[in-house]
Amino acid sequence: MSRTPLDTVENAAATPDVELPWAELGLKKDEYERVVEILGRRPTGAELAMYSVMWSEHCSYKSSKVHLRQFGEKAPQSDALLVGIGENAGVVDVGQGYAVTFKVESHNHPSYVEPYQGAATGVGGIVRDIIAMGARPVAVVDPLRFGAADHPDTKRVLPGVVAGIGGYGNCLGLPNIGGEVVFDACYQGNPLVNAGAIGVMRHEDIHLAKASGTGNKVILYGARTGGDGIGGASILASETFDDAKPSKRPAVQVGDPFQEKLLIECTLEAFAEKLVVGIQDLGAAGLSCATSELASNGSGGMRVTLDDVPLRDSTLSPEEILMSESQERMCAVVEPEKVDRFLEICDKWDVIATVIGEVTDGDRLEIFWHGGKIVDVDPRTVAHDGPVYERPYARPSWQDALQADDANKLPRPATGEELKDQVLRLVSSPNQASKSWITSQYDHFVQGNTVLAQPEDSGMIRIDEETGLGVAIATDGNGRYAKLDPYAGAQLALSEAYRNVATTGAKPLAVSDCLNFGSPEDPAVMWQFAEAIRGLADACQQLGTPVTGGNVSLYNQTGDVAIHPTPVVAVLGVIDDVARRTPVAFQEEGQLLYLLGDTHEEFGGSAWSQVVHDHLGGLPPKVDLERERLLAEILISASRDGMIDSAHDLSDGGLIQAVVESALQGGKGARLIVPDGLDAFTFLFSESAGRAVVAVPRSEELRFNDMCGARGLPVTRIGVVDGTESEAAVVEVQGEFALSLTELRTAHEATIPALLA
Amino acid sequence: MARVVVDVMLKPEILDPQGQAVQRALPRLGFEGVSDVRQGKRFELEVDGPVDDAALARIHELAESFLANTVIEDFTVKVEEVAEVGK
Amino acid sequence: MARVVVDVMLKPEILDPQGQAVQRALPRLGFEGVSDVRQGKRFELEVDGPVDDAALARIHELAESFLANTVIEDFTVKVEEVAEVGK
Amino acid sequence: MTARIGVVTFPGSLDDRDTQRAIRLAGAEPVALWHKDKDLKQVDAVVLPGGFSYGDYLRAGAISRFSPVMETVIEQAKSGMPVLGICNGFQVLTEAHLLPGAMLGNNHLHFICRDQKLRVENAGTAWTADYAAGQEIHIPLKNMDGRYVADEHTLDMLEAEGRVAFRYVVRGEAADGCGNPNGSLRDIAGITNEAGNVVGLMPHPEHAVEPLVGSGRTDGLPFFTSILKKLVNA
Ligand SMILES: Nc1ncnc2c1ncn2[C@@H]1O[C@H](COP(=O)(O)OP(=O)(O)O)[C@@H](O)[C@H]1O
Ligand SMILES: [Mg+2]
Repeated sequence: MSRTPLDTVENAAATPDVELPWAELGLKKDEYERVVEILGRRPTGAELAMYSVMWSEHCSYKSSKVHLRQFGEKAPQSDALLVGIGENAGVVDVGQGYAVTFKVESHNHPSYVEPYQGAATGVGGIVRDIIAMGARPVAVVDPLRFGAADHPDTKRVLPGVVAGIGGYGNCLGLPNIGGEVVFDACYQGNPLVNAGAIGVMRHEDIHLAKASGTGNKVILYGARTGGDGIGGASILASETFDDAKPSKRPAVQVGDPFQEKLLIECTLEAFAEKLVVGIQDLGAAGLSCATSELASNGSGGMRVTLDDVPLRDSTLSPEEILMSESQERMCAVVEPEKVDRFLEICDKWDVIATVIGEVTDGDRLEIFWHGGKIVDVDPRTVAHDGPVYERPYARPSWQDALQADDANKLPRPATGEELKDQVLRLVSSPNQASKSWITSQYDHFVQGNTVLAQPEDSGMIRIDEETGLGVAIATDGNGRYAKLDPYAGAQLALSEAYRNVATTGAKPLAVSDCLNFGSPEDPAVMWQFAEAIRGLADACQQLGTPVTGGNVSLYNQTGDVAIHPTPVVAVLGVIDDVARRTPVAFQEEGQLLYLLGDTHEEFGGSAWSQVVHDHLGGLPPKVDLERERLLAEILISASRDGMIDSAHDLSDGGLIQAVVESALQGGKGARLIVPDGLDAFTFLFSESAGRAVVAVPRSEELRFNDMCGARGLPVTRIGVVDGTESEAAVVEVQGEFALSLTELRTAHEATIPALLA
Repeated sequence: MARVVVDVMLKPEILDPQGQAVQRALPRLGFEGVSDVRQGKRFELEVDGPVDDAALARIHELAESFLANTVIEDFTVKVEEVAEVGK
Repeated sequence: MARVVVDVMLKPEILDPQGQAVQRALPRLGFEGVSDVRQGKRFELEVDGPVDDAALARIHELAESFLANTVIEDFTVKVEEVAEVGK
Repeated sequence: MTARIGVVTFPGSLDDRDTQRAIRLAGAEPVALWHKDKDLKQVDAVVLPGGFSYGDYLRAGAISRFSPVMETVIEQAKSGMPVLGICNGFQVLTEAHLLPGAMLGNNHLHFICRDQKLRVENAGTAWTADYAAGQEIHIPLKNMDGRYVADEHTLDMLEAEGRVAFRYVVRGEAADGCGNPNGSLRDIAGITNEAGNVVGLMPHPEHAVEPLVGSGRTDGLPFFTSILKKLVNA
């Protein structure tokens, strides 16, 4: 088939009957008709390329938008929020003139296909979002989900993902300060690779993705553009327009962390010299996204000459260039008189930079190729006017049966010996075992400001050396809870991350999320999704922590079987002086152990029900957000006033899991007494929310009890820190059993290496 | 005993940051006239017994499923003469 | 334009954990009869102009001073036929 | 007058700012040096910091070794200027043949990050005078290519001449940072040249200078106070 010379706007207007492969590009018939209606003519190939990627689920949030709105509608009043949802990442005021930006994103599917590169480019993408706000990235986190720990494919996927996250993040010089590793058969064909990043800037340095100021130049800088991630566009290029083209276009992108490190440094240098008017990273949908978003968020239009884009592959068609998702690229808008200096800085860092266009005074986005105009659109229609679906949703028919299958009725251990055996099974189970085989592959020292890193309850970074101002972050999500009740599950994810931040002494300020679900075309999944958002938005409102941004990942399913609904929630907190942080590890023998909060018989979705009975049913623990808030206040006050020397929140695995972790990290034993009114099993394994264990120096006992009493937080003395590891210390539950730290350490630390090394 | 060599290279359309870094360094070393550098892996397998077609087919399969990730890499399998390789 | 290939392998006396990891994995993959695996690097250089002795000598020098670290690695340089390499 | 200590930034250097901070905390003046400049700005000593210069592509340190700044560093090091290579800096020093041997990938094939226990074997170098010989210290280790390799003859020579500056402590509990973390021959963590002015090691002393961050210990500070004293007393 011979190709018309160039599918220009003019040509499109003159040939209304030419059929374009809109279906192959993933557009629905009515979506295509909408494009024709917007343009008043058929789109050119290049325009079709842009609309099709920008209106994809991934870029347009067409299935999720109607629900995501609640994060805005229910947003609590917060003075801390400087930039909210809608920008590359939200920005939070943390005081002293500092602002922090943070966000979590998914790279699930690519990481299944090519674990190393998929995970690596996931880190690369989230870090560019952070730079695009004007911030210096200071840390990364990586919430991960894999299939069953002993499944052979987990041995392929996990080590690759971990090496990729480490390979990229370590090479960028970003400390990895937290994350999660969860195994469950439901993630077998759909591992979840979420990556989060935090950046810090001064208030005045906040940058936004908008192109303003007629005559300002649009500069593309970073890696050359190759044929990465343009499956759809190559159809466009080969079938309709030119059969002779090489059809080989990579489905997987390869990351170049070194290039990204240069990109960070040269961008920050340009920011410091105030050279940048607007900026956008190139991620999904590449130049299509960057140009249309920059133009539609700014005051004017934009003209771009595609011939000026530096290419890695000279055979690329203009449609492909527009859709390419080549990594490590950014787009900046710069005043004409500052262009030379901008290019100089890029040159200093050996970064290729090219002026590819300028801001115009119209309101059109015009793109040229070989002298012809191939795109002439209102950029808003590309970037913001995508389709919106009200997908049907319905509570699945099996939900009732699942909830009726009560975990509280499962057989419980009857003797001290059985309890001991189940404790060992719990702390050595893949989900509760030490993840240090994984986290020791991540640099947590680089940048010299890491105050807390894994396995602490939250990661903490010092952002001001003089005053000790710091920020903390924790990410959590329990798919088992969410499966039992997505509304409560999402709230429990928030509660846990909030609690983790407060446990280290930081005040929770804001939330980002990554919502991982199955297919939105399944009404049951859509119900889970809607419920989770409703739960999260309600809880954020009540806790006063606005959602500043996030990411939705749908279609995580194999055939008809969806993953557990997995809302991952990141909470950001601030601490005035990092010297006051509270670690997990027991510090000193003789300190008193207190349990904060109420313990009920709550085993639905618990680690115990999974490890001992391979069971998932019943209801998840009850949510009590007021209690979470009170607990957080107590933990923060206690840390600020030096009343506690260590603290650990209780979550999956319950009290015994937390005590064992604190003991192993501190190399100190503990003697526990089952409190009145509780049986040993419930005391040790229940997963009631809103709880923490703290170690209080004897000198502070009175003051601490008074504070809890005055504020109405239940506090129970449960034992004492006792013995050191070198002298054969134990974790003992009086009258039930004792386990030596050596035995516990082996159980806790040997599991993951044995499965993966 | 025979030596089978499996060369694994990134597919031509895939970015090769390592090769590029080498190429960009060449002019600084006073080395001109190299228009492209690609860096890949070379596996030398010492195989017991005869390397017949069946053995080669199995090594091919090994390369395809394990030594290379064919989503991003191509590979070649060849038998190397047993003679000592010159420097 | 011609392609020159530089193969770089660890010297035999140097421990090659990558090669060993491959070798250890083989039985698990149902693959017997490989007594040793070594993993090295392969560089493909696209050279402008003719690859005469002088050019080869320069590439040899490049390999010696840059592509390989001769404290730990050996290398070979060869010109590859321009013909398409089969899979 | 205090000492001026240069810290080179190569493209991909990561711990350059951290090293400057450590120098400042020790009381000396850190001076940023740029890889494209041959000029060392009249510093009294140079640190090549950690990181992934040029992405560690090809081999760790192999590309940086040819940068303009290294021409001067090599020349000056040979005439006695103190030079410390940390991690990637150590790799650059071996690639530049200022120190013998080579660095290879860790024997377990993973990046490793942990607080590592070391023994100071030579307290007579420009960078170790504030330690006592035989002293055991904890210094963070974080690298992919930390396996020190040299031929037997070179290793024997290093031992005979007392040029093994640091060794990994291998007896004791792994939880306490003991054990050879990467398969380095003879547990070597760091070495010095004959004159004692050039020292390279894999662990990162600049991340053990403040109690609040990094490893939470200050065992790395003596590197920077050693050189400061030497330079100020010189
Ligand atoms: N993939 C990971 N990357 C970094 N840190 C991780 C990862 N997985 C787990 N961690 C860390 O290990 C510790 C224990 O994890 P987890 O049990 O999930 O914590 P919690 O129950 O407090 O949320 C935490 O400090 C967490 O940040
Ligand atoms: Mg926790």
